[in-house]
Amino acid sequence: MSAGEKYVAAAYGVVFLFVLVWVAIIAAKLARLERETGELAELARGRRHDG
Amino acid sequence: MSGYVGDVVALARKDLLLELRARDTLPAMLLFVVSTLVVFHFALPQGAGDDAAYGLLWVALVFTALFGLARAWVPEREHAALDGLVLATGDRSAIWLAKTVAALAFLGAAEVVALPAFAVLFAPLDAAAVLGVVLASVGICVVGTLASAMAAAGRGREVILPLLVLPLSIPLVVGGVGASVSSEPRTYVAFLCLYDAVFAILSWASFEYVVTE
Amino acid sequence: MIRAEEVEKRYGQRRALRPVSFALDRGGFLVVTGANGAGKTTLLRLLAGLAAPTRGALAVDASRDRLGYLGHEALVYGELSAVENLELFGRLYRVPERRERIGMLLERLGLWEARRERVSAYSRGMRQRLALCRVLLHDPELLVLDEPFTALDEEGADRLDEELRRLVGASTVVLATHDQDRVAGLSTGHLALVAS
Amino acid sequence: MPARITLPTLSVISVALMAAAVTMIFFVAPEDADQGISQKIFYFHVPIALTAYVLFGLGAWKALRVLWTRGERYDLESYTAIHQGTIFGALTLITGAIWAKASWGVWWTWSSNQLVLFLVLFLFYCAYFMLRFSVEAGPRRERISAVYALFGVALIPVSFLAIRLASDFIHPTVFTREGPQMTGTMFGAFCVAWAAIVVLALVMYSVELAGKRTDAHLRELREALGR
Repeated sequence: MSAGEKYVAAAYGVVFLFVLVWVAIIAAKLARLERETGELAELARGRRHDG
Repeated sequence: MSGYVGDVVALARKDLLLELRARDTLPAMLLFVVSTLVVFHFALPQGAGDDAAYGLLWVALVFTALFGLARAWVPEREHAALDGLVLATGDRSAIWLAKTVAALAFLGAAEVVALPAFAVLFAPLDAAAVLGVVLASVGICVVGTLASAMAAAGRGREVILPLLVLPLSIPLVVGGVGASVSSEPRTYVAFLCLYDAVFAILSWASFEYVVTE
Repeated sequence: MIRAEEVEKRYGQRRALRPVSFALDRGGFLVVTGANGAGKTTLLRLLAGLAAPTRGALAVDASRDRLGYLGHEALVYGELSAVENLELFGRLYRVPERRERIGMLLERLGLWEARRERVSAYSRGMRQRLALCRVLLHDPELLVLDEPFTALDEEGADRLDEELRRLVGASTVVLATHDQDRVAGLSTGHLALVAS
Repeated sequence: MPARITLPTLSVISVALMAAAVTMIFFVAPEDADQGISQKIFYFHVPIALTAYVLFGLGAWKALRVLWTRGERYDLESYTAIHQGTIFGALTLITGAIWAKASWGVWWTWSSNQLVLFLVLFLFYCAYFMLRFSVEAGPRRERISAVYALFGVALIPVSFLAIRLASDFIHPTVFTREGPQMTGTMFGAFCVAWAAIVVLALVMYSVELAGKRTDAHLRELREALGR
């Protein structure tokens, strides 16, 4: 690869990396949301059995 | 004198009276700007030239303004006087306008000392440079009082204010330095007028939202 | 005068006031009670227009310049004297014959002697009395008073009592307190808030 | 966001456009005669910058609606848009720095007005987050954030003008990046790339907004269920 090609690859790589990091953050958030909704569902289920 | 203008005058006079009583802003600003100029003498390498000195003058002015603006809403914080003003004024923008006038008066007083001191210690200032200082001072007080009110609403107000004001003051520094060093200062003066007009209208219209819910 | 339907206030996730409904006629005297944190202050700030409800409908039939609000703080300047504070607020409220009215109020609330002293030198009780002067200054038709008796000594409380009696019938009053006995003879309504 | 186009559709469009953009940039558009291969950075750098403006503008528009309607949901939308805008702003700075290195051999140059403007905006919008996190959640925060976002859109043209003026006395322009001397296919690649980035930004905006809304709903549910 020539120097110019390396820079082009770097530029596009950075964009790709940013999007990837963003996806990772969203994935972490989704995992948290899933856990929390799970807890709530558990709670609601418990309620139904009590009432 | 009645109505809106009367409110502004009464509120601004109150700020000046408070400063006259407590003297906790203006003397500090004066000392700060002079100390800064002295520090700059040692920060400038020999032969750096007048242009570098003009640049440093603007740094000194911006930080002095920040210094004063950080204290702008302190009297209102004690005993929650700002709530009292919000309840009492018909048009809340009068509160902002009065505070801007007061802040400008303090900054102006500091500059009355700073500019001659600069001219004596560093380099001469021409009319265009002084006009640039005046216009930029208006601009920084206009955005600064609003930003200071914003910062006062949150935690860590002292830390936040410079972060809010410095990016907003970059165009003012450009205009001011341009007016001081350029051989064609007219463009820069016009630009400063534009800045003042745009942000004065914006701040005037939006202040109410900053202090109410 | 006031109509509140399911008025609720939240700050982000924090609920400051549970949904509350009530109505108050002109000339009424509503006493608001509740434990600490039940939202008395929040409700009164809503009524004064210093905050807006998150949910529900709140209609207050009094223009802002005819509303007097007494908060926890005095809402005055510490480095001004009593007279200077009242002059400033009187001007903002466009009070006619300001000087006379300020003099009368200072006299009635026992601050005449100290009128030229800075508020920062006042005791808490004196500050509270000055705050009352500020509230009464523009002859409001709706008074919103948050714990007006706290910080007042016996004499101050008696004077406040006097002022309240003067107001009954003429103005509408909403008063938050944890000491209902003090205002037993005055109130026409009672609202008990429940902590969330 | 138009209600008829759902998020999955939008995502598919985004992927397709991105693939088309990359294909056009690297296989269809010819290499620039002067700058050679490094000119290819332009096809992403400039659309990302333009998209950042769009996002800041969107944030300000939503901010205006916060002030008009007191809508909590507009606050969330304004915040998300500005968050995205800041991410794209950071990307503009990084890709710009790489381009500067590739074509001029330095990582940063004050003579590139666009880069300097983005540095100013980046600082300004970072302060937005500092401000936002320092104020307690509630209508006061919504309004203060909204006013600050509105200051942002005023600052963009004013700063742009200021930086143009500053380049006259601070640095005489040494480097020039010639405007679009683009052939047909180059221009086509640029347009497709821009479309791809805008749609990508919209997808990211929607996903993030959906996440934030779900978060809020969840907390409400939890409170309703009594913890």
